[in-house]
Amino acid sequence: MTAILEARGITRSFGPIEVLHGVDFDLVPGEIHALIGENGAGKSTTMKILGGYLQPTKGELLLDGRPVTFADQREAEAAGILMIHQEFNLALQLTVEENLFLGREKRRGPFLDTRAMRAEAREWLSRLDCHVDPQTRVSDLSVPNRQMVEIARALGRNARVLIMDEPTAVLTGRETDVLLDQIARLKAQGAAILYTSHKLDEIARIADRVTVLRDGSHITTRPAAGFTEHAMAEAMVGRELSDLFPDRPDPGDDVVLEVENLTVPGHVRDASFKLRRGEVLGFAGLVGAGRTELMEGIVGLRPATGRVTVNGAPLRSGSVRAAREAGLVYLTEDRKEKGLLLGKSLTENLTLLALDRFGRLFIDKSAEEKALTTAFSEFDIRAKDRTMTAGSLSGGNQQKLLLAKTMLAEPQIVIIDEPTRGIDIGTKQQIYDFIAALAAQGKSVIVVSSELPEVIGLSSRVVVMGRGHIAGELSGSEITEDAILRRAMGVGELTGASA
Amino acid sequence: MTDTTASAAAPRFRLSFQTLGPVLALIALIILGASLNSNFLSYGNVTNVLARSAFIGIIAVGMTFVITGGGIDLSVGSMAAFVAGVMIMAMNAMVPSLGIGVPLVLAGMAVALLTGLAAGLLNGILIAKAGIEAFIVTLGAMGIYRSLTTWLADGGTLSLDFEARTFYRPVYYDGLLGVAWPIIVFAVVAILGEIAMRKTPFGRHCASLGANEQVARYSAVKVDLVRMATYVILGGLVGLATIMYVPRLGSASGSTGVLWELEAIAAVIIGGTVLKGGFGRVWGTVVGVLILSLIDNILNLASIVSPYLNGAIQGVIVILAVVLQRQGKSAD
Amino acid sequence: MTDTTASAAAPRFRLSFQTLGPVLALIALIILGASLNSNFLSYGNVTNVLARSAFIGIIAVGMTFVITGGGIDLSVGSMAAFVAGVMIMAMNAMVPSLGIGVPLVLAGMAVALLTGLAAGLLNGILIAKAGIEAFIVTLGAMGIYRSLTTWLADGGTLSLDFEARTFYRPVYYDGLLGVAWPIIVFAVVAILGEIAMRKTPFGRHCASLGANEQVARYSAVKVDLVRMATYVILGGLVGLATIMYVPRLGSASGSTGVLWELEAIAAVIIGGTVLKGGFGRVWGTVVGVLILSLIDNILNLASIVSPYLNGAIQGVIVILAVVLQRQGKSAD
Amino acid sequence: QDDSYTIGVAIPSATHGFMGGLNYHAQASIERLEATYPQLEFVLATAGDAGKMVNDIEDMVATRGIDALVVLPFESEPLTSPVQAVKEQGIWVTVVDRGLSVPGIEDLYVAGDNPGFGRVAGEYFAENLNEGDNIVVLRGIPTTLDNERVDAFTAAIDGSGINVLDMQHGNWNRDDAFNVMQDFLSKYDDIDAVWAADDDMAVGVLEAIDQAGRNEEMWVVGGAGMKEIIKRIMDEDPMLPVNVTYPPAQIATAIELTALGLVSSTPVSGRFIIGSQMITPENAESFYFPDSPF
Ligand SMILES: Nc1ncnc2c1ncn2[C@@H]1O[C@H](COP(=O)(O)OP(=O)(O)OP(=O)(O)O)[C@@H](O)[C@H]1O
Ligand SMILES: Nc1ncnc2c1ncn2[C@@H]1O[C@H](COP(=O)(O)OP(=O)(O)OP(=O)(O)O)[C@@H](O)[C@H]1O
Ligand SMILES: [Mg+2]
Ligand SMILES: [Mg+2]
Repeated sequence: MTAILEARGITRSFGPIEVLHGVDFDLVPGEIHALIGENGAGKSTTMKILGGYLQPTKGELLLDGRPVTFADQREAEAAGILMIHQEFNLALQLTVEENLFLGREKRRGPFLDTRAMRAEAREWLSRLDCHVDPQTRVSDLSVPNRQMVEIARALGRNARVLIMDEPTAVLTGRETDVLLDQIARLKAQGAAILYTSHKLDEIARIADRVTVLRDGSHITTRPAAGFTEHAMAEAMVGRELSDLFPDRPDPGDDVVLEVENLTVPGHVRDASFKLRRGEVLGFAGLVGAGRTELMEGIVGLRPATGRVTVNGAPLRSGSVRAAREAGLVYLTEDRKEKGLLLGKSLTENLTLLALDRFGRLFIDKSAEEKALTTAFSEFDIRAKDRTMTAGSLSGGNQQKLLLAKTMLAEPQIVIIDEPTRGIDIGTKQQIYDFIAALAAQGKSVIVVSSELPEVIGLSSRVVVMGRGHIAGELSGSEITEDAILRRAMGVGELTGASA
Repeated sequence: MTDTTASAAAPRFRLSFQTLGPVLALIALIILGASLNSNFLSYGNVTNVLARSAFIGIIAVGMTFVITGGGIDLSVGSMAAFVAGVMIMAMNAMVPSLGIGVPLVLAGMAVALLTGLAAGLLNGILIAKAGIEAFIVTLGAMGIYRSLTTWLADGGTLSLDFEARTFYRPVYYDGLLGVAWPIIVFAVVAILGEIAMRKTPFGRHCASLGANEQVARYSAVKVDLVRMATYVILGGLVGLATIMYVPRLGSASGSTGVLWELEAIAAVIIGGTVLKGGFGRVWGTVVGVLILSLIDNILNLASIVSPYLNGAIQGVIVILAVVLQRQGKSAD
Repeated sequence: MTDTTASAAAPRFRLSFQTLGPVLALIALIILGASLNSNFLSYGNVTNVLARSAFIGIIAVGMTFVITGGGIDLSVGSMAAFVAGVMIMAMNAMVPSLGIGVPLVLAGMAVALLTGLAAGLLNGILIAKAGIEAFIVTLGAMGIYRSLTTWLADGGTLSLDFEARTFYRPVYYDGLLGVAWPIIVFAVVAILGEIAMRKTPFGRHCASLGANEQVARYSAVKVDLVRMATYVILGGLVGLATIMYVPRLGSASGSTGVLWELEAIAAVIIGGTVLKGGFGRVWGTVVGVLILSLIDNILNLASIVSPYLNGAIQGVIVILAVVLQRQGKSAD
Repeated sequence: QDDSYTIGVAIPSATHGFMGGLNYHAQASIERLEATYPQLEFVLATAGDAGKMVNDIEDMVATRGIDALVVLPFESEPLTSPVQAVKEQGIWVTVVDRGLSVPGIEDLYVAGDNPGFGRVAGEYFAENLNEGDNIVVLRGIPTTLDNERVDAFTAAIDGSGINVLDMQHGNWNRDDAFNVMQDFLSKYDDIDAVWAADDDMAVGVLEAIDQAGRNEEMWVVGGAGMKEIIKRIMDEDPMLPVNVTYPPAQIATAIELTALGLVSSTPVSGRFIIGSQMITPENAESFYFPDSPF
């Protein structure tokens, strides 16, 4: 079949730096074409060029065999090309329905046909099995729900070409399944789909063809059949990969963090748990279980009642600063709104949390620069230029910067919410090693993650949350996907531990 | 699962304390006024207060769109003075040819509207097309119109031809079924504004622009056009307000409309529109305008204090009106 | 998607056209001035212009922090009038006990500073702790201080005791090595401000607060405290500006400091600080203040046009100064 | 009750020295009259612009049921028809200082003499300067009233050969006048005299001259008789040879006459023009009121 959209020798530079070097690419109707590569390999950039958001510096695009240039995404959209961004593209102050129809409102005469739009919004969302009220403001939605809205928006527009940049990075298994079904449906309808994800099992599941990018260059394009996950991973990183998860260190006996009857109004009721020195404690649960809110309550980011004790001393509630001074820090799941100052430089972002370590009166800029250099190597942050803004890093590298920022505060206890969101497989391994090393040094880590293999592979104990309370705790060999899911859905107690 | 928690997040128009804040403040002021003076609720006083709110009110409705779209306009007060000046000079010049009568008044109104629209367009072009900070453009425009008006008036006052004025006067003082024209016009503008904000694509586009311009741009919203439109609409409404203003005082000078911009912006913010853009509420603006007018009126009703302190009382009430609103928010 | 916008925020200290915009405007004005009048560059005129700029300048430095932190303060002009009034009354009251001399002046200065700090603290508490919109709090405060000053002065002018004044006068008119005190103080404040903005954690925290309050909070920045601090610092600087202002004419009235707030904000924006917060540049503010003062000075020296049009020319130049800056940006 | 009356007083707010004095005299005379005549009640409203003044007057009529209105129009033109409307309701109208643009509306007119204010000053300049001498002028806020004063001044020095180097607006404000005068001093090497059409501006001007150290070179004539300035004239300050009156107390006269008209049957209608007088060191004492804020 002939390609709908084809890229020939696409090159793209930002300022003097070239990040894509002559990439060739094509999309065929009724086919899912996956694009994989490490963080910063140029996947998002390629997609944005195809979607009309960026213009190539060199090279050409062919639409139905004819050369085209898209001045902006509006022209691309007119040609039936739609894109779901890696970073959200929603106006937070507007409602779900307003966002879904922004720029293409339904009208009745000169007026909005609000009723029709709401009904249609509800329909799209329910197709994705996402039951948020269309009148909710997006700012009030959780990150996964925001992503579902983003997806619903693209699905509702009947695209010939649908480009999806890591749509599942913030989704849990169940939602991912729903999404993949929808993608299969679109494919059956003859749409051409470009898909990227760092979750290689998804790629293996749905892709027909796979293209690998490395460092801005096209490495290979192959049929997915017979391309194993392991082979994909190695093609991406260009080296052998060993076992993903490191050994679990043995926790000590002394309790460093004790949470008693913590209640976060509206989200969490009476949560109690303990964390030991040198322990990696996993937190699992379905979306909306309240894990994020519990953690935010613990470190003082949300009003909460109950007791939090760090190393035997009660923690002053409501003060992030006090928590940090006690050695307790939290790494947010929402890096765009709560994690990084996207318009500011890398250094400013890196040192913001631990600024007092760089001089009380004056900031020691050379020490900051050194810290950046260290962070670059320690967390493998790939920035083409030290002076770029955080917002122009690739998504995965932003996550690494956020991790580096958090670790710069030299915490004793780290709570990491979704540690590997959007991180490539090679780096994931580095982060897992890093977490294990922290624990081995006698620090304690709480990993909140919606990726069950991650929780299972890292933690020596797992707390399962469901509907705002702690639904159970598993340790050692009890930790299995099945046991976690049963507890999370509230059926665990009935059947007992299924170890 | 998620739907239960999600629905707890306030849907936009729930009757929350926050929404009611300015309304409560307004009611409190009305009760205060009525208890201070028995004439407060008389037909005459109510008509006076509403009619004089009309100028700022009409402008503030336009300002709501500008602010919702993430902009600001400091030039409206002096623009009103300038439009009034131009209108008066044009009418005076047309008296010989058109004579005194409806054509003259209509011609004057057309001049005012067109001047307002043109001034708004100029602001809009400089802000949306040339990309200059709205604060600076409109601050500059404020100085420019103010001083052009003084110059047109040769340092004094521009006055409408006496007979023309007598003919035009009923546009402010008369009305329909006992409701004065300015009140009718204000009400119509407010209702149309509320509809435009809530029920038309334009209103949504304004809000999206103020919430996140990039997102709006990527959603095929014609960002520059919408932004420009907010300023043009505001300019047109300044023209309309002037059409109501000129028959009242029949003149314009360099001191006409001083501080109207601040009053209009204050009314918008008191009404619950977000200063940084992204969310606007026209009916709130109307409440804000009424609050501001009532404060003046009440201070006149009861000479409780030294007139020097009126400004202080005004300031305190404005802050209190908004405190009511915020407390609702934190209790949310 | 942010990547594209993010790249528009140019790395901070590159010598871009954008950075140079206001400086170019300033240089253009200086050349214009020098070519219009030979006395323009004389020691006397330069001293006059710089010394006069000092009040607004000192205040504008504080305003830079407030705006960088995402706030705004409309009350500074009337706060200055109020502080001056309180200072004068306090000094007059202390003359009998302290006599004329250094202690009296020092006591007066302390009163001014403390009053300024207290006023700033009040704004800060209402904004940061009570969470009321800064625009409304400071608009209210503007009315309150303005009218308290008029009331203190009984509608007239508060004048400093004649002898006290004679003693205090050199603080404005004399100086060190031929540089007038207000210029020295302004320079010191500007340098300290620039250092605080660029080299201290506080400056960073302000910028992070203005850029994204949420991120700042998650990064253990004491958001409320920093926000409050910006207003307190501004209040203190208003006090300091008043200390320089009072010895000049020895009086204060309800019309002291009218529109200073607008001038200070304009200077900040002209200087390249972002009105919505997140990025501030103290040296830019200094350039902005000088541009505004020079425009006045040149208009007085040149007498090219009808004085009625001065405001219009001012407006045009302010817009042009910023256009220079923006063009650099779009060429980026 | 037939024998109790309410008098509304609408004046501009105290935005500069002269208006401050006017506000002071208005309040003082109201206090005095309320003490003397228990049957009188007063409503005082100050306005920052013409529109607000019209609002105030409307409120007085609609809610306070005033029997008489004393008004110092913020501007003549815009106030004319609102005041006319008040008159048409049978309310006594006293107009102060700035006449309405249609004659014959008011029952009583009490005013200073704006052209006289400029003319008296101009005549002094014409007499005391030589042909070819240079002066600069600081004008007030651009208004009709300022135009009247300046036109009369210009007419009075016409033909005397005096050179008017420059005129700028000092807006009846000390700070503005200080800045403008500083710049005049930079611009002109030879200035023989300054007319600052208001004493607030004169204060700023004197300070600027003092700073430039050019005290010997020129003298200054202000106006409206501010107490500090009068004091210096009494002390025969060579820089301040004379002053021209424009009494803020005219408002007190107007209020008192209006009150008198209501409580007694004394006929008080008509026109009272309080001429502008020259204050010289000889007569200064009689214009000196140390207790007034102005
Ligand atoms: N606006 C920009 N300015 C400068 N550099 C940019 C910009 N956008 C992207 N880059 C750089 O281009 C390179 C490719 O980025 P891109 O976002 O395409 O990576 P990616 O493959 O999507 O990575 P990830 O898996 O982390 O999302 C990165 O090095 C990134 O820093
Ligand atoms: N700012 C907010 N205001 C109101 N409700 C919110 C807000 N943020 C999240 N919620 C709601 O709280 C619930 C829990 O949020 P969230 O989904 O983040 O929990 P979680 O257990 O951390 O899940 P996950 O980590 O998988 O996202 C969601 O239903 C969400 O709609
Ligand atoms: Mg990417
Ligand atoms: Mg979460």
